[in-house]
Amino acid sequence: MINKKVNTIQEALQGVKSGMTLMLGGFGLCGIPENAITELVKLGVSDLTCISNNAGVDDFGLGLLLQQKQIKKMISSYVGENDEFERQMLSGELEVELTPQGTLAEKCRAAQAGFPAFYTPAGYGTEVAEGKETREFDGKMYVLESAYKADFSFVKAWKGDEAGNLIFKGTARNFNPCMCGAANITVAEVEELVPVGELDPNQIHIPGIFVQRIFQGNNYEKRIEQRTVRQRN
Amino acid sequence: MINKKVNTIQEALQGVKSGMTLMLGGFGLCGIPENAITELVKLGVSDLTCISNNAGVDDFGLGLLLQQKQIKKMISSYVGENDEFERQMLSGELEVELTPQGTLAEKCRAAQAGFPAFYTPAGYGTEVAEGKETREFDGKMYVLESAYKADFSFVKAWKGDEAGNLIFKGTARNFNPCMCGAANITVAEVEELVPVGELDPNQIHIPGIFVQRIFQGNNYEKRIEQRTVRQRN
Amino acid sequence: MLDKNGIAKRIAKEVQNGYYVNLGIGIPTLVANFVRDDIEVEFQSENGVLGMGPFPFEGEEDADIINAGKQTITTLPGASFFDSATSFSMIRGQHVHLTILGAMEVAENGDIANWKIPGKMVKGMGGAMDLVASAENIIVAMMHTNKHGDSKILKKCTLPLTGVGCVKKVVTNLAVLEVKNNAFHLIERAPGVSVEEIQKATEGTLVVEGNIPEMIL
Amino acid sequence: MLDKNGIAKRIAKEVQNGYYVNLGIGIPTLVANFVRDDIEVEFQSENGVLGMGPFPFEGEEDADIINAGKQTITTLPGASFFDSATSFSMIRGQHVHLTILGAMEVAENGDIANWKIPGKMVKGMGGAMDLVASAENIIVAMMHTNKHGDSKILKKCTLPLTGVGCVKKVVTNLAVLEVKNNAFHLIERAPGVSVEEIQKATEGTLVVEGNIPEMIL
Repeated sequence: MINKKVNTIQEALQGVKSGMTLMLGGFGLCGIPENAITELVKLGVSDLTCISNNAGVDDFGLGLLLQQKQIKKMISSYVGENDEFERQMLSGELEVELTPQGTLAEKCRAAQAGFPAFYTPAGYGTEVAEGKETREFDGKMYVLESAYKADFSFVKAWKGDEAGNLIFKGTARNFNPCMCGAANITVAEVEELVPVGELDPNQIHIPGIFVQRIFQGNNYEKRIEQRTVRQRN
Repeated sequence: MINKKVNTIQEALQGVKSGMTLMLGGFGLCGIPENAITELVKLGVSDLTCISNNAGVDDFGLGLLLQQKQIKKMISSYVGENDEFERQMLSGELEVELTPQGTLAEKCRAAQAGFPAFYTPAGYGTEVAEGKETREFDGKMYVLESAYKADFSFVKAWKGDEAGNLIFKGTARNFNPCMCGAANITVAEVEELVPVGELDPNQIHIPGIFVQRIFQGNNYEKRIEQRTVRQRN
Repeated sequence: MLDKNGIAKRIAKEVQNGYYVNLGIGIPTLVANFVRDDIEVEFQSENGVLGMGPFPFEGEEDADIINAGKQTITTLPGASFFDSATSFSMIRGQHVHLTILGAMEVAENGDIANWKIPGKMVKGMGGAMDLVASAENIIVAMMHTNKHGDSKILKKCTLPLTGVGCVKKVVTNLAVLEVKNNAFHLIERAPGVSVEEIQKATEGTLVVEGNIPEMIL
Repeated sequence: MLDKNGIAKRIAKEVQNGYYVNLGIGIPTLVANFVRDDIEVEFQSENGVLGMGPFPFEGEEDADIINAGKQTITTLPGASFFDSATSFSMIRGQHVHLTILGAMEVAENGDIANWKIPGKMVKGMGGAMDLVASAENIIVAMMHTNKHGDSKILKKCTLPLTGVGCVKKVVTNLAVLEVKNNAFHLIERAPGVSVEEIQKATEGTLVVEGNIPEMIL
């Protein structure tokens, strides 16, 4: 077993520098690497390019990095759940690259899987395809999209072991598995770090080979963005 | 819940006709759809194109279809574990298309995922790449490979439910998940068909949306090709 | 004339037995409330869940179980969770049978615009571009006109496109329209709405053939 | 001169702490027996397992747990199973650090041929083409000459290729060779083998610089 465990958040983020490209898992505020984001704020690294489906809210998630103006460029499919994002974007301080959600997921998966590029129908005929190669296969048009290149991936899992094996819970899975192994260094934080051998080898969502560092996360807030309930009769 | 359960093997294979292209899961004899193969022999359909990593042994797996001369063409990465295969291939009765294993898996996955084609480094500069488009990305050469098109996929899982959700065991997983949803109709046979709700939604390897028919398999032989053991001291 | 629930109710009739359905945010989400309960249907949400159920009872919300609108949800027996790449494999691979989504504009050639208004804050396309580019069967739920009374059923979209030539059917507060041969074909009228009213509210080419029935909801 | 176990033993010294390693069929499989046990290494098999252990004890074989050679195996704590597409994501994405495989021929430009002999029954390339096209670090385990004494370390491969310009290191019964700048660079001699003997058995360009040490096994 190759041990990926690190004992401190400082060790987990060692090597993160200003100007780097980071991938961050999560959909909305669900399944985001809360501990890594907190530490990125503490580190004060800036000019970051962040690849993440969303950009958090004003006071949580990636919004915390936006508040500190640590992000130079956001690559997302849906943003603007927060005012500071909107202000920075409209003022030109923040560069934003909007990518269709399925394309975003597959650009991560392509990086993980060693594919340089892929053809997808998403965005054909729209401004997303501008300047990109398009091509017809079997009478349908596709756009050529490239794999992402990132320095670090920060993902959050439910359970993990010291070998770096990960299991996710519910829809907190989302982009996290696709981002594992898609950057030079993948850092996984987990709600529960279990001893090696405890996870069923049949039930591992992400084998440890895609993860370089793993640590036991703390104080998860898991904020709910849209609390919706139904009435009991 | 959309119920995918069929009660008989005849119902499961309804619509299979001579001349069709079939995908069959398994690696060697591990994880092969034993029940479907038995029924294909009974049906006597011929001129089949079979996409499967291997071609079975003389008296088991796809070897049973070869014996009956039901296969016109094999698409595999590794074959020839059986004499009848060799005889048919050398005599020209059987057409064989050899594809690198990772390319084979991804051609299935591309069909499942709606990608028409992909670039892979495998086979560049070899006869596998002859007649195919090649292209450089970041200084490395890649070959363009197309998604497979198949009429039926036959896969074997460990557990499944009536919604078509599948869980695989050990290395019997192999090509089975990649072939689900990669054909017009995916037929899954399972060692154990459990009531809906019994499988943990977090632990499903293949969601039922990729499966059209599921049935309780019977009489699994699970033959071992290379029994290797070590001595107890 | 239909309200939002009416539109949702009419669209629910398009949902057939055995369908996997992706519902967009807004009116489409309401469709789930009106689907006949004697047919088998599963709802997919692109953030990674199949087999969505109703919203949870108060106190039973789980932050780890949400839909693409970031709302807390529940799942039904037979549900599954999966990652974003797999989710879009379902969509791109046309395993999802029906996509229902909103739009700002649709055009008679099937183009749709629903993600960007130049000059305004752009929130992004989310999964909409993947959905419209992939689905065989797309139904658009929308108001026939904007609040100024201008038609949103157009000859040509004026806003940046989400997808080209993909819309097959439009259900508005006034009518059900089929999009084919570069025209909107009027299929049904909303209760109490005349063909003339629909004609007036439609900027794109409207084909009216024979007697147009009123919807049965 | 080394036997098969000797070659495997020498290659085992190339396996470093933290390596994920894919072992081909034949001599490469033997490498696992000689890897130092004070380093952390995991073995991947392309049929879908990471963290392979030794063969099972008799009676404990499980038909559902095999390696790419179709042999029954066991797994170690921390192991995982996955599908074939994911397995080749590990390989193609260069997450596997070292690939050790056999060859019929290697050439001084790094080409390798190991899957097909024209006129003979062709069994297929299995995962070999993916492995050699993807791995950063490929070590070939082979005999220096064939049974007729002809060199298999060539200027140019004569057999159909498995991959081009990919081999970095070759360990034979006679020598350790590094492949660079269109030549085989002699790094080590097998015990009791002279530079002259290696030279004689090598058809490709052999670069001999300085004193060539004998291997320490």
